[in-house]
Amino acid sequence: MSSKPKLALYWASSCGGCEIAVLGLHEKILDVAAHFDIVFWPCVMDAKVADVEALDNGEIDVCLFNGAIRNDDNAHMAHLLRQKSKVLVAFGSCAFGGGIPGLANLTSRDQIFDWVYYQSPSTDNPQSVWPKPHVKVDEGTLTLPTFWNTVKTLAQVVPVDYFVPGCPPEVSTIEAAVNAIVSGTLPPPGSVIGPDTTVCDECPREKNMKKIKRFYRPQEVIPDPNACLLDQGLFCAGIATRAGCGARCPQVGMGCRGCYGPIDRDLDHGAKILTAIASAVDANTPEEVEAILDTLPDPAGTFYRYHLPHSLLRRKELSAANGSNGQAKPERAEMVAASGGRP
Amino acid sequence: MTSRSYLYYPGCALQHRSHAYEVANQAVAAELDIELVELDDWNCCGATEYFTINRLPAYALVARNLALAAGQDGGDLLAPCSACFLNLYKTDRHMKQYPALAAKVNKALDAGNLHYEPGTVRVRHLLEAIITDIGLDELRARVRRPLYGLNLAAYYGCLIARPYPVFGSPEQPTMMDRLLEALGANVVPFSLKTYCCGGHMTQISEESAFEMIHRLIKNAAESGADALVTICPMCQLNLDIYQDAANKHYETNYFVPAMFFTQTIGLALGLAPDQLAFGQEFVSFAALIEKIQDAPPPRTRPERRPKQALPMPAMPEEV
Amino acid sequence: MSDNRSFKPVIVGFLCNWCSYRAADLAGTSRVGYPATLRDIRIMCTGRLDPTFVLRALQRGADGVLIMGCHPGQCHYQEGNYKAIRRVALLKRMLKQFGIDERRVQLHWASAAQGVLFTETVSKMTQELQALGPLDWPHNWPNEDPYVYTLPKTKQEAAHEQQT
Amino acid sequence: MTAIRTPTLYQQVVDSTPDGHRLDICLQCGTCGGSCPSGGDMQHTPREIFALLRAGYDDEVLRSNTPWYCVSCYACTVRCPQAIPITDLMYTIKQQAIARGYYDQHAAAKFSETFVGFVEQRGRSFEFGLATRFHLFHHPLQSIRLGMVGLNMLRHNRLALRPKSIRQMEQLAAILNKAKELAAKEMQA
Amino acid sequence: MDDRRVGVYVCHCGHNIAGTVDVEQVAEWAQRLPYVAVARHFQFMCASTGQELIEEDVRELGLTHVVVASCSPLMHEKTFRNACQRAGLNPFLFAMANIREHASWVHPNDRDGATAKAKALISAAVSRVLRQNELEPIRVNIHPATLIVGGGIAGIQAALEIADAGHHVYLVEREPSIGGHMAMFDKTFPTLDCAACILTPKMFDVGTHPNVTLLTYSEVENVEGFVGNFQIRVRQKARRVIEDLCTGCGTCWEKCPIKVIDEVFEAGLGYRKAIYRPFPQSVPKYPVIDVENCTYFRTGKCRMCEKSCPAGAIDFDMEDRIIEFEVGNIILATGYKLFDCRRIPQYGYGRLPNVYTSLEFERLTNAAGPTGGKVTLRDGETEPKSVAIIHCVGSRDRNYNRYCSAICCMSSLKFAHLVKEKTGAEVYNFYIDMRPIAKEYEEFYHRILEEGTHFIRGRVAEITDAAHTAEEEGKTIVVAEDTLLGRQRRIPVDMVILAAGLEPQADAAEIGRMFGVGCGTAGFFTERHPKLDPVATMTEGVYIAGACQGPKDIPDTVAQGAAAAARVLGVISQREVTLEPIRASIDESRCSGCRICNALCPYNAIEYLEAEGVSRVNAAMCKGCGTCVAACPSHVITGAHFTFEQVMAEIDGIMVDVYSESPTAPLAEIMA
Repeated sequence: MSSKPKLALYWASSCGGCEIAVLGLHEKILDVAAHFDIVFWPCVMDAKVADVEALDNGEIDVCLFNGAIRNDDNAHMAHLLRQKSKVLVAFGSCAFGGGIPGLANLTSRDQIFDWVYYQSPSTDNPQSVWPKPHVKVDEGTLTLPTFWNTVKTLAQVVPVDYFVPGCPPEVSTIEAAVNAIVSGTLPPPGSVIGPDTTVCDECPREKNMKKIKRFYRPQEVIPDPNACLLDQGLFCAGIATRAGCGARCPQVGMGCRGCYGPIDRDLDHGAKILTAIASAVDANTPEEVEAILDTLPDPAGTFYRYHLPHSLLRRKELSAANGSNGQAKPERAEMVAASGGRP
Repeated sequence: MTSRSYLYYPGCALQHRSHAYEVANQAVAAELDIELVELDDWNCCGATEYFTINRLPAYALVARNLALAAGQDGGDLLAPCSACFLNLYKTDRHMKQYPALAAKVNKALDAGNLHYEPGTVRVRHLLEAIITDIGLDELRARVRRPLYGLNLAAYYGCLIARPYPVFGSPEQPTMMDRLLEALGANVVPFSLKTYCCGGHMTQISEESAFEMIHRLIKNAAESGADALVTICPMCQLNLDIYQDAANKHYETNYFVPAMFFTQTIGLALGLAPDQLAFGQEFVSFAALIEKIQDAPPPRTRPERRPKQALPMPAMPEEV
Repeated sequence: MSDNRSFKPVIVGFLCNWCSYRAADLAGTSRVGYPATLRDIRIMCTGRLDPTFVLRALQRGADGVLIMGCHPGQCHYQEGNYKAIRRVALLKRMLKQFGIDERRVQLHWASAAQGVLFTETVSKMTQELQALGPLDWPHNWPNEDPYVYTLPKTKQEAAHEQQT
Repeated sequence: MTAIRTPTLYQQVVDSTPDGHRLDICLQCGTCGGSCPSGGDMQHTPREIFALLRAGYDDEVLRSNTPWYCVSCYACTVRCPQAIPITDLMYTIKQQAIARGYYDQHAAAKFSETFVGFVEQRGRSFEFGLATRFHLFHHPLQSIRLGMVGLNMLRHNRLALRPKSIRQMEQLAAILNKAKELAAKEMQA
Repeated sequence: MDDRRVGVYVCHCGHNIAGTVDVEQVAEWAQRLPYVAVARHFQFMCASTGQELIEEDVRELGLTHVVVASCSPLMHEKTFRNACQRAGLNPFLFAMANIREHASWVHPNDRDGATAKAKALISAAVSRVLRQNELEPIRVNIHPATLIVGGGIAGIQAALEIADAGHHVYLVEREPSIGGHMAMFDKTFPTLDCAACILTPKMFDVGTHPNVTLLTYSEVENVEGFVGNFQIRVRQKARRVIEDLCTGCGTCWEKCPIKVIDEVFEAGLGYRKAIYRPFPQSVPKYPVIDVENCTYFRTGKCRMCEKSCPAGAIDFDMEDRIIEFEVGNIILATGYKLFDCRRIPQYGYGRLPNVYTSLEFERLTNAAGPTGGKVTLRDGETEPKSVAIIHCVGSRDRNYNRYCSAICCMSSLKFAHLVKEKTGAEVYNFYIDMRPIAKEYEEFYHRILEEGTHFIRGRVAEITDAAHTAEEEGKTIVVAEDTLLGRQRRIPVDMVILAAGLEPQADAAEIGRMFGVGCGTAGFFTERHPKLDPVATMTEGVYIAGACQGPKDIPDTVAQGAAAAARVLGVISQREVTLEPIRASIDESRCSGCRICNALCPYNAIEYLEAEGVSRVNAAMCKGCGTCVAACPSHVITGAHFTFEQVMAEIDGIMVDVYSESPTAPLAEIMA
């Protein structure tokens, strides 16, 4: 048997870009291949879950896990790979913070199903099909993984050793992570791989005093190529977002989307973006403030674009109790049960 | 100038008692390319009387008009009578200020299948609309017969100046002063501009009423006014119809006609006296028309203050 | 909306040191009572209010958060309360998207002399929260995982099983 | 031992006037009394009425001619240094006087009532009817002199002998009836 | 190994707390909180026995942190911090839970609620204190010079006190001469000293004092720095008269052909020339050229002053001078502005000629004034036979100013006396309430009563020229309700004096911003504490004195001037100043230079270091409000004593019973 350390990569609820990003290492991927024994990488090579299940506990040295936890299958793989891996890495924004799939936490499963299976203009569903975890057919029972009401991050399901941020992680970030693993110079467990400064630190744009009189959407203005985008009223999450990407988006005139997530002491990425952005609003009366804020639609979606499940509140209020008469909320068990069929 | 159109609430007084006001309003409006569209099936505003008897029905009475106006596509609703103006304005404002009241008023309106959302209708006085929307410059340009030589006292009365300061100062407004100046008249300083005309006191205590009426005509006459210009049918009524009685009561002999401001405008715009319903007044306007001169009176040098006189404080121009 | 008087909401308060904390003190020294629903935290200025604090309080189960400072124009640090106006305005917009009724996070002013206004504010907010009912945010994420994971057998276990 | 206290007149007046509670902060400075154009003829100045009201001299307040001499010119209201809605309070006191039967003593109340009667019947006021009915009933002597004024008005085409009515009289009546019903309920509560 | 040990002390405050809060139960409960080594309840924690209890426990049980649950920290935080310090514990390792003002006193009928709240507040304090750090007070050196803004009596008094004590003073005055409002007055109540007689010696002293740099016709343009070290920039407007040459002889203004209404010193009632000295006793004695009205500056011709000046002191080309200096302390004594009586049209000021303001009357009756002290009507010659004096003009009125202007009762009494004395006229004082509240004031009131002045209790409704009766013809009629009679009264008089209220200077808010001083609702500068710290402000090193802090008369103004000076002298004598260490600081190594914080600081304490691309907080300028801390998106600004971790821990602590069934679980989690 090979004495090389064993590496696994897995793709849960995500777009798969992270896996492509690993390939972005180009020729260095050969070093990876040379250094590791890749035991499991469903996207690239054939492997069965049963093979993983058959491994000893902790037999995989490093597992790079990307994607959020959206359903039972994601959760199952998270647990399985946790059990089999010495080091479990939440790889990319989805595993780290919930990512774009995490924005679904601003709705509920039923709303999503309703839109996808009934309401969306491109849907043609004459039989009113609605996904169910178990369907009896003549041949037996078909099962589907249960779709959760709430998207979770990897760390909310299993203990995670390291976090590699990015959507996807930059090649340099992946290199840094791989090098650390290879050289055995990993930071203390629980760390995020990356510098503990924000994107502004890497951004070459000239920053000034921030006094925002209105916000602009990217399509509304041609930004000054040298000045800070936020100074120009263009939303940029770079102020509160971990560096490491080389300020790629701001460099090409697009405000940072926040994919590298919060820095170390930050418990809530969106709240930090919010407080900084609100501070820069140049108005002192509620009316003026509201008028300026009107030009910044969808604050929750904007501030938590990649890290909603990782935030303090994690999701939208689930029951109708809030704002109504304080009736008891449905028990969690009921909600799980309700996932089976259309209400 | 483009023509304008307003919803118009004449009020009961203009139907008979102060019909001259109505005639003049319509004549001047036509001359100024303004259309005054009478609010269909309006009812009385209750004057100052209904609020005395029962507050809620009084609001409901007024609110019916507002609801009708809202239904008849009214953004602005013009009232030429100060009492009507105030009742309409106050009801709208109170309904907005006190949602509980609005709810009750709407409950009442509901019985007549009506509803009024406070703030929908903008209640305005005819004078304010003419000055703001037409503007003094435009008006000046349209004057065909400047009122040179005529000394006028601008009399605002109370309800237009108070309690809502839509006319600037509640004590010393100048809006109409500047209007009359624009018509070529000389506006005399008149201390009792916003003093009460006595309202319904003629019906309740003649003594009190005559005292108030007498103060006004005395002060106007002593200020050198040839006529008082009013914007409220009640003021005109008291000053005109009861002038004789007040004179008798105080054994005086004042003769100060009280014109409606639209009659004054009409005169300057070159309309004929009968187009402005002259002749309905008790204290005749006839002498006034005679007094109008063809050229502005020569400017008199302000009296030289004695050398030892102390300077007066500068008064800021009121906007 | 039904009032639920028996429900005692928990309000986390952030009071500025110079005005509203003193107003709360004044309410005390002048013995003006109010419901024991507010648990207050003193900060030097409402400008210190990090929105994360509000989220933390909600996350920890608060039914509402009350932020109080000096009246606009009277901030002891000149303009800290203006910053609070901006941040709370944006925070409320965001919380709305989270489905949180805007009455649950309120920003008010009270000068050091307005002890009564302070108590009225707390009482009014308490009533509003009673009408709204509990928020109980922690219920939104049960700690246990909905998926019940059973450990698969390892190779050794499988081998062992086979042997026996 | 608790006795159910009926609200004092002060409380009722203040409660049923928009912003009426400002009366609590009256300084008794007399600006209202000084500003009143008919103040000289009042039995009590407005300031005194408020002081009496506060002190519980309800009978004296309701008996006074003061509110009935209010011409509602709002001079007091805009000048009041405490921004008390004095004119509106006067309206409320008048209503209370009527409601409590201090009614016939004031011609002004009758005048208002006559006026309102016409409005309620026809939706518009009607001067000729008002003047004749009011004066014949209440001021038979004065009406002779005023009759001259009336004749003069007729001559100047300023008096109509026949009243006008609005078209949708039933609608107005329904609204007013409902409002009265609500107002009565308010009074009870 | 974590050896943090917290001591919790629950105070009974006699019955004040224990009567409502179950203190025994609370202490017992607190004992079970993590890290709590001891929890006690005690009768009076602030008593010396209570304090000794803490000290003993710190020494014997090795406490590392202390929590006292008692009254408001504004009451006794310092007491317990000192107790900690005596026991050898850094005072900032102490926290307080306010269970009296915020619990027992406000929930007297809810024992359970008050007790639960006390627990929550104590848990919050324990949770927070565990995160607190040792802090050292900040010490700064004091520059011995002082800036005084405003050369009225308050500024003059303060300047002399400090200068006499041997320290340098910069006295900045906007007008060409110092003296302020007091220089305009005739007599001063209640002693009726001549204002000029008591003021001019002081003005002279200030003008010649070796320790005073007098900067008249000057305004402060910029202030930077912090207590002990302020950098000041002053713009001295060009007098266009060379001070070194001018002898103040007066030939220039005698020859000047342009007469201008003097709106400042003569209150609009007299005239001055285009080159002028405000009044004969002006300090300094030099005139200034009023460029707006000077013929030379308007047309390029005239030069009469230049031609006539025997000293050749006129310099038309003189330019504004910028003067920069450093001071350690600042006193604002910017005074007041008179209420503009034209805002009350029913009082007729500006419309009716014989209605005067109080300041106009001061000039009218002043021997150096436009009539040489003769009290006349506006025609300048007729002596009034009857005068009405109206109190509370623009004061005690929600339409204008709600506050009482404090001086009007007394100055109105003074006017009554002066009118009587000079003209023998009938005097009517219209008042709402008489407030002669200081020493000898009531006696003065009695004196005026004895002189036969009529007092009418009633606020004046209107002042009019519309006569009703023959008696009123040609008079100015004052209409009021005589509230003691319940009658409307119309008093026809020849002259009316409006005792106008005092208002903040028009630019008070702007000045306040420049010096870091807030303004209250009325617009006057806000003191640090209305009772216990009346001349200090929220900005260390900046003091206020006189009417800029609120309406006050001359005795109070002088007292405040001296008080402010004493405070400044106290600071100077300490040579260095200790500041509360509640300050923000930036970890520059992690600052990303986003500059979000830069525009937020009201004290400009944050500077951006261009080269390093990071921001830095100047600790001495920082007041510790925490606005930047809350804004910093990369968590690199720490607000000492109110750090992110401390406040978050406080929140977790305060929610201890809500978040978990077990009270210790979440604490253990956050404190790990």
